[in-house]
Amino acid sequence: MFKKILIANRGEIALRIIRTCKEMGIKTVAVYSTADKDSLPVRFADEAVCIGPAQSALSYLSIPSVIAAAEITNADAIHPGYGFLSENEKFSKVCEEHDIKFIGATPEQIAGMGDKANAKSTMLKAGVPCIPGSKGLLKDLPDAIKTAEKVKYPIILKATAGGGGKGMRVVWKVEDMEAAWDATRAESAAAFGNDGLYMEKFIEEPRHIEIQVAGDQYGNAIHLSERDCSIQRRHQKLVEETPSPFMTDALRKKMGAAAIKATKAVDYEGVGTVEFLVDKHREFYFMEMNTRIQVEHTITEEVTNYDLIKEQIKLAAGEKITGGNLFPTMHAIQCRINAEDPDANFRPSPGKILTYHAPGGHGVRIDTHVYAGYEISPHYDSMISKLIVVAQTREEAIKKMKRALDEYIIEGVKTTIPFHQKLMEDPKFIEGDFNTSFMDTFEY
Amino acid sequence: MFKKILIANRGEIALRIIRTCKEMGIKTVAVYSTADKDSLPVRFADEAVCIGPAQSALSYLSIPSVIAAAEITNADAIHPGYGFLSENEKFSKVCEEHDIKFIGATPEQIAGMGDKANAKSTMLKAGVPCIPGSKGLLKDLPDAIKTAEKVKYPIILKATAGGGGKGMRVVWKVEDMEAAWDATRAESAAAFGNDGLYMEKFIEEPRHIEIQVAGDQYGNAIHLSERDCSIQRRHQKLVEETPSPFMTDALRKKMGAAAIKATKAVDYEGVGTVEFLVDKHREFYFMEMNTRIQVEHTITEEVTNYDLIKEQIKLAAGEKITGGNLFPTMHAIQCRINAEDPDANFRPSPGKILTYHAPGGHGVRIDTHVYAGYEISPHYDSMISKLIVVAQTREEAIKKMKRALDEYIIEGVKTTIPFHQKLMEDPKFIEGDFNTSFMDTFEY
Amino acid sequence: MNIKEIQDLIKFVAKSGVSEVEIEQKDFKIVIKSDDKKKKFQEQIVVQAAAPVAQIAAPVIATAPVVAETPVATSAAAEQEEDSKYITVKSPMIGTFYRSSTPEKPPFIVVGDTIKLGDAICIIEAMKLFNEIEAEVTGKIVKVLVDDSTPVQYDQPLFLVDPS
Amino acid sequence: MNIKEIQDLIKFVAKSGVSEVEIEQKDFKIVIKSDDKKKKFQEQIVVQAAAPVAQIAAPVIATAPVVAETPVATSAAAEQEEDSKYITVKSPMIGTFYRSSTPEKPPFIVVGDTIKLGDAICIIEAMKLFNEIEAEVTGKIVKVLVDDSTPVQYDQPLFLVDPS
Repeated sequence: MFKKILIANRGEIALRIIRTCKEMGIKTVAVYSTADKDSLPVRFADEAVCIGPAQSALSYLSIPSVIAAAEITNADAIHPGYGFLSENEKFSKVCEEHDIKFIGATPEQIAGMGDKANAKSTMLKAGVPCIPGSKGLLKDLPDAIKTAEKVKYPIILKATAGGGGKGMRVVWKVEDMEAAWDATRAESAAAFGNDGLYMEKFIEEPRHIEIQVAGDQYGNAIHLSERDCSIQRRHQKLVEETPSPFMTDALRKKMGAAAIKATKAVDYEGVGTVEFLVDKHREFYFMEMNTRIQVEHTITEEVTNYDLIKEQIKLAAGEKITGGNLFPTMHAIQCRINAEDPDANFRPSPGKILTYHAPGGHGVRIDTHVYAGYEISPHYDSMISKLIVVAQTREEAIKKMKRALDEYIIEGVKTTIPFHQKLMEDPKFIEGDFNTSFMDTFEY
Repeated sequence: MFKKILIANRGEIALRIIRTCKEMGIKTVAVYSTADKDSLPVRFADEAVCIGPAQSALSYLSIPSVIAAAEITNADAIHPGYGFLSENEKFSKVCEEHDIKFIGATPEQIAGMGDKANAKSTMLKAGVPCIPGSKGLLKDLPDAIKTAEKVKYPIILKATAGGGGKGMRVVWKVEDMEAAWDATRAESAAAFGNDGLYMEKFIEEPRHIEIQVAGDQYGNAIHLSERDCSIQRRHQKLVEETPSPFMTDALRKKMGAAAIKATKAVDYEGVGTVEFLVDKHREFYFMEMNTRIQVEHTITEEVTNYDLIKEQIKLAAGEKITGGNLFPTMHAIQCRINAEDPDANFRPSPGKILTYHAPGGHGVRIDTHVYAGYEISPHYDSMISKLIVVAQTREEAIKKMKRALDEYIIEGVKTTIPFHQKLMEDPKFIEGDFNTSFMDTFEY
Repeated sequence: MNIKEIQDLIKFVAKSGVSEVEIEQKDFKIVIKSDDKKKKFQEQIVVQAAAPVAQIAAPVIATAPVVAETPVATSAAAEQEEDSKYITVKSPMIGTFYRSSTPEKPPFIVVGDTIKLGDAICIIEAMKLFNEIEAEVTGKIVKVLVDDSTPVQYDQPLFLVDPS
Repeated sequence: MNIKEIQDLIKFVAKSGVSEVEIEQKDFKIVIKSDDKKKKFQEQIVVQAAAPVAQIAAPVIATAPVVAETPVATSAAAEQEEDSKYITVKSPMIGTFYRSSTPEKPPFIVVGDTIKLGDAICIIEAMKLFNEIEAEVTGKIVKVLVDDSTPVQYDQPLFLVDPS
C-alpha cells in the first residue's frame, strides 16, 4: 500500500480523499494555491505545500508544480480527484515517468476514452450500443433514406456546421424525409453557409443514466449499478439519485453488462463511470466513459456501503477485485449546493460565509470544505457542498432531503438551497417523471 | 396517524424527534423553558410554547404545564424522548385521561418495569434469567452455604446497609465461606452498625449488553439485536457500539429470545430496551427494561437502516409489526460528546460555544442541538452531541471515529473529545477486551 | 345520536382543527363550533414559526430569540419601552387566561383599578385547575395585554401597572 | 550487484524514508544516504502540520493561516518587520532552490552584492528543469533566507534586498 498520497486537487474532493487516507493510515500531502491557504484540506492533511497563485493554470493545472511538490515531499502516489488533471493523459504519463503512481487511468486508457470517435469505435467493437447514425456526411437524399432505414426512425438531421439548436430537424417516418432534407439543407446553407448534413438516431425523452464500474490490474471488472443524473442545467448536473426511478431489474442487468464490456474493452483499472443516454423505450446508448471518480460517487457509497475512494486506492495499489456486482439496497439522493443565486439565473455568488449550520441526523451526509468564515473564491467552481440523504424508499429519501434542506443555513452568499427545496416539491420530480430537458420547463 | 405531536423534551432528542416528524408529515410542537428559547428544537418545530422557567421541575417535569401546552396547541400525541417524563407512570396516565396518545409505555407497563422486585418476578415467571441470590437477608452461616450451593459460586456477600464498596466480599468456594461470613458481618457491624447480609451471584467481568426490542398493540414483538454499553463512568454510558465485540451468533440468538420473552411478558407496546449483564462465560442476566427510546438508539438505526423514532410513532399509532428480527450488517459506534473537562475529573463545563465545526463524509452522523453561539446551560445534562460512525468492520469503524474526532472542533467549552480520541487508541478497547470496570483502570 | 355519540363527535371536532361542523338528520341537528381561543393561539404561533429560514437576514444561529414571544407580547414589549416607568406583570404559568372567576362575574380588575399585593388579578387554567393569580406589585392598571379566555405562555406579559 | 540492481536499491532507499543504508558483502559495499534536503523539508512541514487541533486556543476555523509558511519564512517575516525598508524577493514557483548553476560554480549572488533588474539570482528546479530566476528589483542583497539545495514553496521568501 502507498505510504503517502499527494492530492492534486482542492475543495470538498480534496478533503474527501484526505478523510479516506486517514482512515487507511496513509499520510497525505495537500497542495494549494495562495487562494486556498486557509482551506480545510490544507488544515487536515499531514503536510501542505503551496504550489502557485490562485489561477488554476499556474497551480492546480501546472504539471511541473504538482510533480515538484510530490518529489520534495516524497509522495509515492497522486490522487487527482475530479476535474483539473484527473483525465489528463500527459499528467498520467509524467507520473509514470517519475515513478509516482497516478491513482486513475493509464495514459492509454485516458487517450482511448478522451477521443470521442476512438471511444465509439472501441465500444462498437466491444458490443456496447452507441447512438447509431451516418458515417460522416450524408451524400444525398437516397443516402439519407437508406441510412435512416438502418438507424431506425425517429432520426435527427443535423447541420455539420450547426449549433445552438439551429440546423437540425427530427424525422419520424420515411414519408417526411424529403421535405425535411430539403428544409434542413436550405436552413443550414442560409445560417452557416454550409449545407453538409449528417444523421443520428433521435433519442426520445433521454435520461442521463450512468453505471459505476471498477476494474483491477488483472482484467476483472464489476459494476456498482446506476446513478440517474438527468436533472441538469446547461449540462451541469444538479441532482443525482440511485436507483434511477426509471430503472427496471432487466434494464439494470443489460446496462450493467454493457458497462462491464466497456470497462474490459480498455482493460480499465480503477473506478470509472460509463455514461449512457436512455430513451423512453428503455433503449440505451453509450455517451462516454469518465476515467476518474465522479462528484456523485457518494450516492453509490450510501446504497452499497463501500467507500469508493478507498476501493480506488486499493485498486491502484494492485489489489484484486474479489466480490461481484453491487446493487442498491436503499435509495440515495444528492443535491449539489452551489454558491449561485437561483433568483438571478444561477449567477455565481462568491464571498464570505457568515453563518453556517449543517443539517444532521439519521441518513444525512454532508461533504463540504466550507465553514463559517470561509471565503468562497471566484477563481474556482461554485459548488460548496454536497448534501446526500439515504432512506429505504425514494419517497422517504425525498422527504428526508426536504427536511435536511430546511435545516441547512448558509448566510453571506446566495446558494441553490431554495432551488432544491422547490425541486423536492415538484410533482414531476416526485413522480420520477423527468428527463434531461426537465430544467427547460421547470419554473423556479 | 397523528396530526400533531408535542415533544416533551429538549436538546438533541427533541430535535431528533422533530426531524422524523417532519419526514412523516406530522406537525410538531416544541415546549421549552426560558433557558432554551434560542434552541434548535424551538426553531425547527412548527409551533413552540414556553412552559416555564429553567428549572426542570417547573418546566420539563411539570405535568400540568406540558398537558396545558398540548391542550392549547391541539396536539394529539406527546413524545417524551428519554429522561424527564419518559418513564413517568403518572404522566402516561394523565395523557390517557386527557385523550392524548403518550408515545411510550402504558402506566401499567411503566409501573411493572419501574419496580425492581416486581420486574424481577415477572421476568423469572417468563423464563428470563435474572441474577440469582438470597431471598432477603441470610439467617446464618448454614443458610448462606445452602443458598450459595443453589446460586453457584462465585457469590458475593453484601451488607444490607452497605455502600461505597464496603461491606461486600466475593467468595469463590465453600471452604472460604465461613471466614468470609464472619469477616463481612464484623465489617458491616463496625461500619454501618448493622450486620445483616444478603447474597448474590458474583458476575465475573460483566459487560453491559442490551437488546433493542419493539412490540405492537397486537402482542407481536421482535428484537433488533444488541448494543454494547460497557464503557461507562459512574454508571453513565460514554461509548456504545453494535454489534458487541463479545457477541456470538449463538449468544445473540439466546439473548434475543430472552428479550422477546421479557417484552411479551408485559405485553409491551412501542420500542424498548432490555438490559442484561453478561459475564465472561457468556451467561447473561436481566438487569432492567427501559420503556422508552435510548440515547444510543442511533447505532441500531445505522446497522439496520430503520428509523427507530419513526417505528416508535407508527407503533403508538396502532400499526402492526410485519417484519422479523433485525441483525446488524455493519458496525456502528457512538461517542457521547459531553461539555465536561476530562482533564479535571470530567467536571461539567457549561458556557458559550464560540467555534463549532462538525466532521462529515461517508459513514459519519452527528445528532446535536448545538451550534456556534449556543449557550450550554448549567441547568441540564452535559451531553452536547452524539457522534456516530458506521463502517463495514469494527476496525474500520474505530479508524473512522478517530478521523471524525480529529475533525471535530468545539471551542469555548471543554469537551470529552480528547478522552474519546485517547480511548480509540487504547489497545484493550481496540481488541474489544473490556467490561464495565474498564474506566476504573483506563488512564486518560 | 345518544349523548355518548354526541360527546365523541364534539371531541372529534375539537381535535380535528376545523372551525365548525353542522349535521342535520331527520329529527336531529347539531352545530359544533371549535374553540376560538385555541384557533387564535395556534394561528399566532404558526405565523411566527412559519417564517422561512431563508428570509431571515441577520445571522440566525445566534442568541437572538427566534420564536419566543407572541405578537401580543412583542407589541407590549415595544410599548413597554415607551412606558418604561410601568411594571409588566407576566404569566407565572402556561394555561388559559381568564379575567373573571366565572363568565357571569365581572373581571377581577379593569384599567384604572388600583391593585395591591395579594389582590386576585386573573385566573389561569391548566389541566382543569383554575389557579387564581395574585398581584405581586402595587399600583394602577394601565393596560390589559391579553384578551379574556386566551391561551398564554409562561412569562407572557399580562398587565401593565403604574407603580407610582 | 549489477548497475540496474544498484539503481533500484538507491531508488528504494530514497523512497523508504530512512536516512542511511550500509550494505557490506564479501567483495562489495554500498552506503546510501537519503537526500538531506528532502528530509529537512519534510520535518519542517510535519512539525507545522502535526500541531494538534485541540491545542489551538484561538478560533481555528477563521481566516488566520493555519499551515502556510515554513519556519524559515516565518522568521524571515518577523525580521522583515524590523527591516521594513527592505524588499522580500519571493519564490515564483515550487521546487528546489540552488544558489549556483552547478555545484562547482560560485553562487550567483552573495550578501553585499548589488543586483539589478534581469540579473540571474538563483535557480529553481522542478521536474528536472532548471529555471533561472531573474531579479525583478534593483538593490543590495541584505540576506539570503534559504539554504542552497533546499525545497521552496511558491511565494516563499528567498532574499532580502535593500533598494535604497
